[in-house]
Amino acid sequence: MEISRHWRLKRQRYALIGEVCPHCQKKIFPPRDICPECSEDARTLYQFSGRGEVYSYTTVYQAPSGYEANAPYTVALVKLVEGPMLTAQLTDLGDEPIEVGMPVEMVTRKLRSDGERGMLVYGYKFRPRLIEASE
Amino acid sequence: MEISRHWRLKRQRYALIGEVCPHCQKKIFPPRDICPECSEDARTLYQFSGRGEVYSYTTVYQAPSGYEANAPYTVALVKLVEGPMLTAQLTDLGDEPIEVGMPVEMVTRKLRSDGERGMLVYGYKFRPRLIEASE
Amino acid sequence: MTMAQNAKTPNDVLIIGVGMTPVGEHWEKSLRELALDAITALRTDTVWVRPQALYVANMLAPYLSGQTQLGALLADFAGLRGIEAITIEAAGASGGAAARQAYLALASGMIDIALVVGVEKVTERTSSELEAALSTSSDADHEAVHGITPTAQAALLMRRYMHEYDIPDDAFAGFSLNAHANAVTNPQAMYRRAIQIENYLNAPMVSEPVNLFDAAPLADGAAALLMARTDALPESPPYPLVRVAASSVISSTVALHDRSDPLQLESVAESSAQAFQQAGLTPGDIDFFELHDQYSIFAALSLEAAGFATRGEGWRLAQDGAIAKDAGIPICTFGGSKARGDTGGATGIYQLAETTLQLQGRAGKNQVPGAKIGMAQCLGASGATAATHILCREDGP
Amino acid sequence: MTMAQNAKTPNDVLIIGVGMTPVGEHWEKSLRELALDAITALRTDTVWVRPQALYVANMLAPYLSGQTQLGALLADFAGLRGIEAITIEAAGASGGAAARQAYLALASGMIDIALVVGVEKVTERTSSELEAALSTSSDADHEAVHGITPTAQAALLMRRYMHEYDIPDDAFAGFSLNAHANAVTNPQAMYRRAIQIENYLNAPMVSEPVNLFDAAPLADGAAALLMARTDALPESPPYPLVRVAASSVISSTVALHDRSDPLQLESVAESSAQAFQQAGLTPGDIDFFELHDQYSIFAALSLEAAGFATRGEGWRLAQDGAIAKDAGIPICTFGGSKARGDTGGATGIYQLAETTLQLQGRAGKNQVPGAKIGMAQCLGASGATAATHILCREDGP
Ligand SMILES: [Zn+2]
Ligand SMILES: [Zn+2]
Repeated sequence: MEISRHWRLKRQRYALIGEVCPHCQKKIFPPRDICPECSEDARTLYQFSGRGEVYSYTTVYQAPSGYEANAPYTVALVKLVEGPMLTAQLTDLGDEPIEVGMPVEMVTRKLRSDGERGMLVYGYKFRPRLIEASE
Repeated sequence: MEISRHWRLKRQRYALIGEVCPHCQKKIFPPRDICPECSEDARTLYQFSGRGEVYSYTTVYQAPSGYEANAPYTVALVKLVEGPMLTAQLTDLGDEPIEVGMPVEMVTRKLRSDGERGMLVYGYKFRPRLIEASE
Repeated sequence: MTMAQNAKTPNDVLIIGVGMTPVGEHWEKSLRELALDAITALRTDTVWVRPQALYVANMLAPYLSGQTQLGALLADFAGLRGIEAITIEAAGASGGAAARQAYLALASGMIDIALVVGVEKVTERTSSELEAALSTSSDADHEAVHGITPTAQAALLMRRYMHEYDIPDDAFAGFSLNAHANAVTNPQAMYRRAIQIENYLNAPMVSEPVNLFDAAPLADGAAALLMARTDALPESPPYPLVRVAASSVISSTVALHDRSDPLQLESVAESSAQAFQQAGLTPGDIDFFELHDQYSIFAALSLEAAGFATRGEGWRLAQDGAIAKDAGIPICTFGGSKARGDTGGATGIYQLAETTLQLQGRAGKNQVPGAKIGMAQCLGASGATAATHILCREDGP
Repeated sequence: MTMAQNAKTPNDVLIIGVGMTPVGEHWEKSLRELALDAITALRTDTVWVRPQALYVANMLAPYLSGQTQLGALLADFAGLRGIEAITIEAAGASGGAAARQAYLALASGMIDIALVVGVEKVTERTSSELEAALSTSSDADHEAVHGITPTAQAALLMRRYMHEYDIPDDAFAGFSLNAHANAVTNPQAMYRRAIQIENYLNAPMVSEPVNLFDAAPLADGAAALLMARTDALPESPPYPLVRVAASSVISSTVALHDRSDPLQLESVAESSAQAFQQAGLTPGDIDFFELHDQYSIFAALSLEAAGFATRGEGWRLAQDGAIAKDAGIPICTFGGSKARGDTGGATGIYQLAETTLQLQGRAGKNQVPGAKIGMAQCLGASGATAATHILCREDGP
């Protein structure tokens, strides 16, 4: 049971809200309070677009407790178009093979059921994205 | 799930088998491999009688996970007649008040159910003992 | 005042700044945010120099938060990516043990400036999960498996103490009254209200004979120290220099039942004796003593084992008022674990921060008059570990 | 040989004895018994002197065994009740970090003899519980919550590496072949059989592109070092003296995604550079390198970041045979984590024990000919921490 923990992280997990450093303009995700680039305070909220590409990916067969029911599942490092990278599962994959560089976009899904009382934790996953002409 | 752990401790937990130091004759429980008295090797098995007296006791109301179902329960430091002290629950208490110095004897009971799959862990508890004339 | 006037030897180890978060239920803060708050408070407290090493004191994060490697995590989060960073664990003595590691590193000459952060986040979980986490500091195979908790262990000791010395029922009340009285003026304290003897006598039992006021509330908190060697000080800090005159960590048995005399805290006795020897001092030289009053019984046993009272007489110092902040041997001058709140492995850092404030004359209404020499001591699980430090004001005796 | 002939300076820090248990599934042994076995092996290996301090390296006991305060627990169980004793945690780098603390304590002059024990007990639990325990070394809030495991993280790095450098599918095979070849004659090793390239190529995937032979098996084990300062040596040990010429711990980000270039292990680069500088050496001076090959990709990345290969070329040292024990830069000379077995937080102590045996000329069939200078390096969680030591034979160059 970690209700307050997941509640605290809700904004970033549901809406991909991070920060932008007012000093060096670096976009920051996951949010942290000190800019990793210039070490100044960075608490200005920033809404990420949710679009990015696969930096790398793999499949988890031997899952940790709490995740066994989903195994096997695909995890990835996703590089957001705004710059930062994050760790997330890939979902809605269909039959296409995944590739490094593949465009993806954020969706909200169940991450795990937490603890004995089965609290559900939701958050971001990423799915393949069609590249639009406008990009 | 800690099957091997509880299996390793079975002999001491079920039968109160400890050690006697071959160098200084100290009786040792729980068993350990180096005598705490003289720091020599001490691996000679020794069967404790299971009799002792209450050195101190109290009641646990706010139990750790895995023990909530038993709360409140009484725990004690029990000084065995052979010398060593151990930590155990008191059981079969009836209506008599517990007192420091009260004679007790070992019985085997369920200690806890372990983990999600509900493995049961058995071991020693102590109950009030009538003092026999021969003692 | 300049450094040169104060420095005793070129390689004295100093505490040059402190930072603390309020102790309490910080639902809105994560472990790393609490730690950062303490570091931020520290940075505004003193001249800030980027430390070469970070020593993190923590006991419960692996179990309660599923987080290890706090050294790297907190260094990075605090904008100190790339420094040396590790975690030190010795249960409730983690804070003192981490300060000891910083002290040794500075004394070696290999590290010039060290940051020590104690942090504990306990409100993530249910109370039964928390009890299970706390019980990891006892012997898992021979104590915790029997459903024993730290509170129950304190109760076992307290009942035996009352039995052996045949003392009155309110013998321990003075510890709680003193702690709560001192916490009233401590802005970081969890319980800032005084209690009366009636409150103590009518308090519900949590594990007989330990009542609600004999047990410290466990809560979230973080505290930080900046430590430096005299010869490596970049500039004079804004406050009087505080020197580490002694540093000692000593272990005993983890299981209570493995001690031939559970009412004698051997780790406290040996660690205190070692500290007095290092500093060339005796208990009579100590102006105040930040001891670990997680349970009242430990205050009494610590006073006895450390040499401030004879055996079986520790409780009298509380009843006689000798522990008040203007009396013979003030203890828990900011409220101690009982009223400031107990922060597990971070406790020792709160104690050292408070000791530093006293010696710098910055304790405000909590000031011990004329404090020049203070002692801080934290315990891991019923005294399985004792970490003792003696701090001296540099312009002192 | 006498001490005086060998000692370079009076306060050199030495490793004067080692002890190891076999790595494997020790169903019949508890955590404390494993640690005692390593200490007992150490006591029969060298002149035994009661240490003043015990530094325990451990990562998983709080989570997997419900046991904290290992310092006091193991000191007492080993017959050393009452000494200074703490636990050091930096995930997979715990062992190197604990040796570093012993080094600093000895260098400070406050401690004369230190015992360092690495111990890990992983076979108590199911494999999913073990994966969850291992994942505590990643960022709990931003990595572990997504179901990532250390194996998956290694796979993410390995796939990216293969993508960026466009290397053959068997590029990493040489690391596994070398480790298994070396383990054949190591009595402590878990897998004492050589493998062929066909075994590697046909191995099942555990997390593509990491196959079974790219991943080290996690197992139970304990290892111990006795360390002393030259001026505090009570008598000459029976073997050539081994001096700690450099000791460095450096952190980086815990989360892989927080690194601007995940294929550059910054902690390894900085820790290695610091170690070379302390010892006044360059990579060319190192006779062998006990790196942390928990996954093949880390062997390649470590060789690159430490300066033994240029970027993207680390795998070639394996393919060219340069890592064999009689070649240019021998690595994992006793089998490494891959074939000796990975013991989590104890890994760094196994590495330092093996390095010591090499420098004392006691490596038997695993001997690196003429080894005078060895480097040992362990990593916490994908390089969030790197702990590096350089050891020299005292009668060496
Ligand atoms: Zn910035
Ligand atoms: Zn004996």
